[in-house]
Amino acid sequence: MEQEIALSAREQAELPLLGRLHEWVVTVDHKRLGLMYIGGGLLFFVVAGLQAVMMRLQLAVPDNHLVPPQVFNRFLTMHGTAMVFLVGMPILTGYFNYLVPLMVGARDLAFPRLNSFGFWLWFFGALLLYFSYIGGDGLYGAGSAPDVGWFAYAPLTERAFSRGNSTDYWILSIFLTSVGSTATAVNIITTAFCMRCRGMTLGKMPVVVWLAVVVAFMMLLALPPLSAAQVMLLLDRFAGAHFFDTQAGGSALLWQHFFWIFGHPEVYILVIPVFGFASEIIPVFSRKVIFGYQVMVAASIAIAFISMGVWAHHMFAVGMTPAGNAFFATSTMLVAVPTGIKIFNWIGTIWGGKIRLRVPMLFSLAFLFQFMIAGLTGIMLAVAPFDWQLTDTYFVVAHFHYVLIGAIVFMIFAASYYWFPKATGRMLNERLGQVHFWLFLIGFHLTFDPLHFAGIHGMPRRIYTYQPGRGLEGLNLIASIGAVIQALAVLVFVINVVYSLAWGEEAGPDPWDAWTLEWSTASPPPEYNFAVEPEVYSRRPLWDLKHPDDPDWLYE
Amino acid sequence: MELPESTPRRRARPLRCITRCLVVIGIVAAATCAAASDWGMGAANSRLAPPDMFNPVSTPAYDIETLAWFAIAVCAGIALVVGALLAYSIIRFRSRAGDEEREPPQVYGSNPIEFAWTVVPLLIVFVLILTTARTIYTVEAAIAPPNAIRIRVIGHQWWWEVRYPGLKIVTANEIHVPVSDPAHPTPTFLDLESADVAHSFWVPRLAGKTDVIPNRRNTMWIEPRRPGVYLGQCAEFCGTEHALMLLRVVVEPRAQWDQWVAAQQKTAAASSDRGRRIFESTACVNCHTIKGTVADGRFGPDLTHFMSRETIGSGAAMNTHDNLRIWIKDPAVIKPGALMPRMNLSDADIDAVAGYLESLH
Amino acid sequence: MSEASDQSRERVPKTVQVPAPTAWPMIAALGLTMAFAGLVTSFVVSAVGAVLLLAGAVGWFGEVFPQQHCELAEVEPAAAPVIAARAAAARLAVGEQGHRGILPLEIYPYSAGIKGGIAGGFVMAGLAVIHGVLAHGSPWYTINILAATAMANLANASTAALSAFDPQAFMVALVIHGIVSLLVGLLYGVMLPIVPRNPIFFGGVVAPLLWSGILYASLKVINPVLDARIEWRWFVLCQIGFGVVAGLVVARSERIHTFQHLPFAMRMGIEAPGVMSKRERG
Amino acid sequence: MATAAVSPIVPPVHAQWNLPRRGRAGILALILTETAFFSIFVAAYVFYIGKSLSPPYPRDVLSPPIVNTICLLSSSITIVLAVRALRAGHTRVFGLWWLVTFMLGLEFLAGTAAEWYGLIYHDHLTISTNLFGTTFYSLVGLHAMHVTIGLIMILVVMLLTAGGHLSRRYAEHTEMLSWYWHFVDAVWVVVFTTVYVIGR
Repeated sequence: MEQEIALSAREQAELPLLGRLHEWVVTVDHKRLGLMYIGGGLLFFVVAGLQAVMMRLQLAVPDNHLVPPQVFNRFLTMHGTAMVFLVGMPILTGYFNYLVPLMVGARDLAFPRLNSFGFWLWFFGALLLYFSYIGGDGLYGAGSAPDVGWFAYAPLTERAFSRGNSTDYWILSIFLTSVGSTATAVNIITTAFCMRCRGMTLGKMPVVVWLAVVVAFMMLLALPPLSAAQVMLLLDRFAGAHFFDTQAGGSALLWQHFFWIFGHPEVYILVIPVFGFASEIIPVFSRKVIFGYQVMVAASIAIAFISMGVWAHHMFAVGMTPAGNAFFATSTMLVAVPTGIKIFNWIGTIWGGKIRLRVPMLFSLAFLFQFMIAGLTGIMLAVAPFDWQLTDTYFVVAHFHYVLIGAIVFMIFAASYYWFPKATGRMLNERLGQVHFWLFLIGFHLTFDPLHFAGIHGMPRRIYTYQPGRGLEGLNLIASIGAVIQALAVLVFVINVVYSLAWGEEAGPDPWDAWTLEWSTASPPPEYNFAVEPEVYSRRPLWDLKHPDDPDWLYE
Repeated sequence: MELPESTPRRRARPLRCITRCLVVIGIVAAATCAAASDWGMGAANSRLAPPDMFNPVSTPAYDIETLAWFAIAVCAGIALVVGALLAYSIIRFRSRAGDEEREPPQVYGSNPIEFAWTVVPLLIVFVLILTTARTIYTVEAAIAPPNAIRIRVIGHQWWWEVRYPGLKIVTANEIHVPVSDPAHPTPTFLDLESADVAHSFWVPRLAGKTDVIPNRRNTMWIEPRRPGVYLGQCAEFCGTEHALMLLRVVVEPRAQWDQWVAAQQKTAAASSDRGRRIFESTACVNCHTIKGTVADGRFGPDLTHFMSRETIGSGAAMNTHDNLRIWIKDPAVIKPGALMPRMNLSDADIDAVAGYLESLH
Repeated sequence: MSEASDQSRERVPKTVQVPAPTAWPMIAALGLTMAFAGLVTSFVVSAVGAVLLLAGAVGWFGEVFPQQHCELAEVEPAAAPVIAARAAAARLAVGEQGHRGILPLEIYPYSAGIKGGIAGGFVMAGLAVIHGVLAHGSPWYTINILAATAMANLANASTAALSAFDPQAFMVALVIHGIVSLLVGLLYGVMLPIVPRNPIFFGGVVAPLLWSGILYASLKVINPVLDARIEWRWFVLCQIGFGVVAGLVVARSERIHTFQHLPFAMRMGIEAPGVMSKRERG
Repeated sequence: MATAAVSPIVPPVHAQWNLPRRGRAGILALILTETAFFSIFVAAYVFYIGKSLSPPYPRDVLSPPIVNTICLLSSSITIVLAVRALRAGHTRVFGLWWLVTFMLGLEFLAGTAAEWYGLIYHDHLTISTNLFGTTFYSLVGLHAMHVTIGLIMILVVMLLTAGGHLSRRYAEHTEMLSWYWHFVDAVWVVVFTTVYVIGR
């Protein structure tokens, strides 16, 4: 690295609005890009969340005419696609962007410009997806947004059944965001392996960084199958190829295999990062070191490995051979073992601690309960014959929302309350946070607990209406009320963020009395992160500094 | 939309907000309910038991239910133990006054206990795997006895074509099968095919679901032990009207089923009234078949014995005169997005066609 | 405060190099998106996108070649020093000096659990086969019944069929018995030291009875064939046979130190820079 | 002897601290993800072998492109020689070997173009003819696209060399480019085996 121009950019605060905007657009700083990822993700979280609320309102009563079927199908597709690719992935990669260099004591990611490229590719791809609402030839007055479901099963996506460009928007925008995510993954791996500060061996990396590496590897291996399948589908639709064209001998199942080879690891790409957050937040608020660091990391790697070999458990009903079904049932149930280890180790961390019940910890504890339930309903779904009944019903919907909201969104909120002071220098308001937590908890359970039973009572997923007299009315009404309460809770969160940005309590560099490197620098951290490259001797460098008489490195 | 987001002014007070939401939801629900009609299906469904997988009447569904309860019991046991442990440790180790000065002991881990909580789940999972594998084979590898009933079910966008190859019967959306006496089992084996996109055949009280995939033939079997009408529907997203691709299985005593078979094998009454002429001279014949007439289309349901079915539009509406008229006039009123086009017939013609269809017993 | 960080405070520079901001990656991304979006809109969009992509790529290349484009950021006054909110840390009283809470200090080696599992497994299998011979005159009877846990085609088999040798059933039973024996043996190996008194009584009687009780409640689902034909006295006897033998083997093996207070890398025998502590021991 | 709470304990000094180079880790990660991408296309090709509903079939129209293969594989050797020369500081030798690499790659592309021309105009096989056409053109085309990208990058380096901008300190960068080129060659070995050996 050699300098060319010495240009100080300390006068940002005085810059006019346009100038400040320009600063953000041209930035290559990992912290700003991370915040842009998170902010963008939250924006789409609100949009896709409102689409979910609309769907719940439509399903509140049987035979409802609030949302026509065509519009409903677009909602369900856009909600699913956006929540995975425009909300989950960017928010979590945003956190990694922000945290990984700070936690390994580096000044930036390994490839800052590639990072900027990845972000903008994601951002423009995301815009392209929602542009479909106004861009295409509008049928039924609702644009031509994709309406084939987020896993877009062939041959519904072929030209013969999906005319116009709606499916093309889905392919192109998701392809672009995947390329962006791949760029981020390359960056994270390189940073973690090549930019660690002195003394930080692989065995001393914070759990978050370890899991970021695991997730990055999963992205490198799991996103290409989706991209490749999308290229094939694009060739089918534009060049007349026959990959998934059943009329020319193509296979509908091949798409399902390719999609789920991506799709199942994707779930873990979304959930492993929040394991990392939990492994950071729970120790700090229990005032104890993480229980069984090596086992935690090893279990995550095991989950990542096994998750690559379980994809066909989404396909138990497609008529696989008994041997195939038995194999995928087995591999799926094996995931429960490392997952169980993680939950037990978190309990081991809490055990004997002194738990401070601040908002991040509240969300983390709710996460523990909900993730356990989600894991157990997951085992039920892995029991292939049971899955023949449960798959494609609201039981599955409830199960994966327990993972996606009960675990991931709860932990994203926990992480937001935890790292907000680091990123902004101000604390989020504790009382609003409590209101947010309890509202969200109540709303979440009102929505998704009854939906398990709706599935058992024969309610398939992705239906825009249902007939009265089938025992579904009460369950759906409760679920819809819960959805509105969740929306309200998110509103409280947004208010909290806006309020705290302006009037929040000053945080100082280390408000939680925590132990990883990011808390040793100012809040918000300066552009260069650390004036002097730090040097560490244990997994908890700040513990060593705080307790010089009893440092960690004696024991690790 | 009247979403409640815009209301809170000062601070979000949970209780007031919740009540406001309830009011808004109530208004929306009431408004939409008033406009909605269920085409008589609500009353018809209420007479039947809901399609509940834990209320099985057929052999594979029984097998699945047994295993399901086992899985639920195991999971509930784990949930209780782990949940109690978690709750206990949260309460027991919460921070108390005076705790602020000292850090608790730092425990790094314990190999034996971590080992133990690896092995115990492994054992549980192993037992579950064994029972799962056995049930998979019991259900999936069953061999059809020679006296089994054979049915071909073909999924279409958004209805079911049903063919009895041995009996030369073609019908739609309502499958008739004989009840199976455990002493002399007469199971029904279904070959599942698709004419367009992927669907999934699911009647929860009879068996688990099996996907209906184009360019592929899947099989499944049922062995109903009790007569009755069992509700099902398409379970794989298949386009606009996926929600209204409903299905009924009518399980009858053997004698009654034999009568039904005999009636279905006849050709339609050869009436030559005005309705039939209109039917035969419009595009109807391109998609529908009525045996004994020029109509031999395959895109839509076979109408030869139209009046033997309880519902129209694949279970979207009861087969009543009023509903039938509305359907012929514009199917989209009942089933928006249905592939049957609006025929633009005059009211008199609609009456005549409805009358003709109602003569097809 | 450590010596190293004392030194570093003196080394605080006035400025730090950071990568210079640039819009080229953004322009390249916009170009790529537009190039794709042209497929669903108009050829013109693709053309503009391709031009932007090219411009972005060239501009980006200029940022890193021949040298990376950097700028200098002024170092702000140092942030507040790191201080602990809680000065003292409680310690566990047990263990050797400086030990900080990795329990227990002594365990049976894992190999003891494996050995116990194997020994117990043989005894249990022997008892079961004896039962088969005594009750039905065939050593294969109990083996086939165990295999019926996973094999659907044995569900309605007659006693004669169950008494005959079936290679597939034999393999299945072997796998089931082997895996369960090893896992339970391993569990004994780690759990028995935790049991307060008389590990043999716990491992040989309490645990098998507990296990039999659970099976009694769930056997109809786990193995209906066994459930229909079970003789509980023999069944419990087999379980206790396993428990006593496995427990004895485990309890007779020597306890070893866990060495968990040593660094992980040292325990693994890996040399890694920065891991080895210079702490003198003794 | 570590008696706690008495005296501050001096942490060990880190003797040396060597981490892998960024470029290497980055290019390896890129190769990993590209491998996953290609393996899906190969899987689709293998899945559809013998499933075409109509002619032409591979055994009738395909012949192994031996010359092409030799050219591409030998370009892997020449690029190694080039990088080695640059490491030693022989910029001219580097330029020569680099040019040879480029020409060999170009020959491969030309050969593929000729093969496709024959298939399209002589055998009337296009991407929409049957499943063989679909999978053949997409797999081989995907590889050819990667060759093209590699050639463009090689060309850029060649132009920089011609302009005299390249020196020893960029040996690392050219080596990274050579790793990518090796990867493209390795993929060709797999594609060749799948398409011309197994699939014929």
